[in-house]
Amino acid sequence: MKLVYFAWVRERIGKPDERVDLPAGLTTVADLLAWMQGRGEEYAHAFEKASLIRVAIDKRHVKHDAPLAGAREIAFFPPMTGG
Amino acid sequence: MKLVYFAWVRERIGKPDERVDLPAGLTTVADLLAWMQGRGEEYAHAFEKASLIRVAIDKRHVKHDAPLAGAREIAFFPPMTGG
Amino acid sequence: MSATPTVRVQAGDFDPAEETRLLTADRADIGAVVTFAGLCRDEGGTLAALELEHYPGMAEDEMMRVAREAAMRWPLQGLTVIHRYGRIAPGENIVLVVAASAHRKAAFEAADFLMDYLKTRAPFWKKEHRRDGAAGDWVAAKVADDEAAERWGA
Amino acid sequence: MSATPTVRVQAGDFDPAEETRLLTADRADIGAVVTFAGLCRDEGGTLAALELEHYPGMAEDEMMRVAREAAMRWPLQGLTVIHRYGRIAPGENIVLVVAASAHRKAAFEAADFLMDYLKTRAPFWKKEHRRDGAAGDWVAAKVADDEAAERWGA
Repeated sequence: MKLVYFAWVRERIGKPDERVDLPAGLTTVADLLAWMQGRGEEYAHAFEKASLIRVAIDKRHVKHDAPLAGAREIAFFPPMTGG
Repeated sequence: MKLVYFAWVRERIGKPDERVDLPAGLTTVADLLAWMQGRGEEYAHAFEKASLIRVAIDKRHVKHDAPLAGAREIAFFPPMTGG
Repeated sequence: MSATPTVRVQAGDFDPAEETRLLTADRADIGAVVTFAGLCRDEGGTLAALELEHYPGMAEDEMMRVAREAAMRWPLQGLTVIHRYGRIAPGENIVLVVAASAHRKAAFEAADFLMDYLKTRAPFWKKEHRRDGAAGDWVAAKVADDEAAERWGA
Repeated sequence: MSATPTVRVQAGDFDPAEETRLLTADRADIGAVVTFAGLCRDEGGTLAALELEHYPGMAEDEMMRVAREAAMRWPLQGLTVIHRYGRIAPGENIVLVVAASAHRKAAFEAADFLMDYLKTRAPFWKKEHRRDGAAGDWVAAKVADDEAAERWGA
């Protein structure tokens, strides 16, 4: 699975993207966010307020209860500030 | 008193402006509109629906109950369609 | 305190880009510029031109009154309002509003407000010249325009 | 049926006048053009520049989704949306919306709607670079922006 990070999520994790083998048993975005928090200090920092993190699957916004099935690229980022 | 006309009010009366001595006893714009209706066929036509006619005194919009006292130039015109 | 508005009534065309440049040049405190340009439509090919009649003096005064009202209601760094008169062909500009503000909503609302009020308060009248040569008519005012102006509760 | 929107994400500047000309040239069925330009403010002289990060691919897709939604809701003859990324200095352009319609209200509302939705849905993030050299911060999203988007009830 390709994971992509933007803005302060990227800065806290220290890389813009990575390839990761997700463990079996992760069903929803919320499951994935909880798993990410446990991947080390930098991830714990990036995902400390998981409810704030926005997620896109294959470049479309999804909610935290969305299923992960079929995803190829999952992006994590703060609320957007464009415009 | 200088009277000024615009758009179809001007076309119906047949002139853009005129100087008129107003008779004594006209107190409000409504009084003036009623008097204008009686000044001949073209005026009767221009002012046949007096409630539609907008009035400006000295280049400021006024309502039909506004007093005439002190006016130097009174304009009559249809609802505006600029913009 | 908002900037003093610029108001012009003119026969000739205007250039929205130049009017915008005049408001924004050499400053960095503007976050949003909304421009509204009103153009003459050909009404499905039936219209040869619009003839815009206006009340000289009162047109400028009324536009300035409305512009000052907008500048009091919203924090604006710049506000320009231009209205043309005379014969205007389809595709040509009729009216321009440029509103500049630190904030997006102020610029949008001020421009929207100005157009609503210009329609109902600025002394201009449009006559249609038809392409088929038949006698054109004066454009009728729309009740919707009065209602649109009323929503600002002035 | 509205026109197909034009959407661009680019590092370089844009020209609102040229984008407007592209929408309005050689046609006479447009009655109203509303443009919104969002500019970088210097925040009282404290800001050296904004750094705009974006999610390539998704930024374009999301802007096109929002633009198509606007084109479905309002009768538009043309709609252009451009968003820059990279380093942007105070006074420079960030974002442009041009909405052209036969009718004034459609052009205003479509442009306003687009900006509300771009702010909450387009994947861009602003980081401030301060003039005093201190570490700049990521701009925080405003609750007001979410509320502004929600008023369109999508």
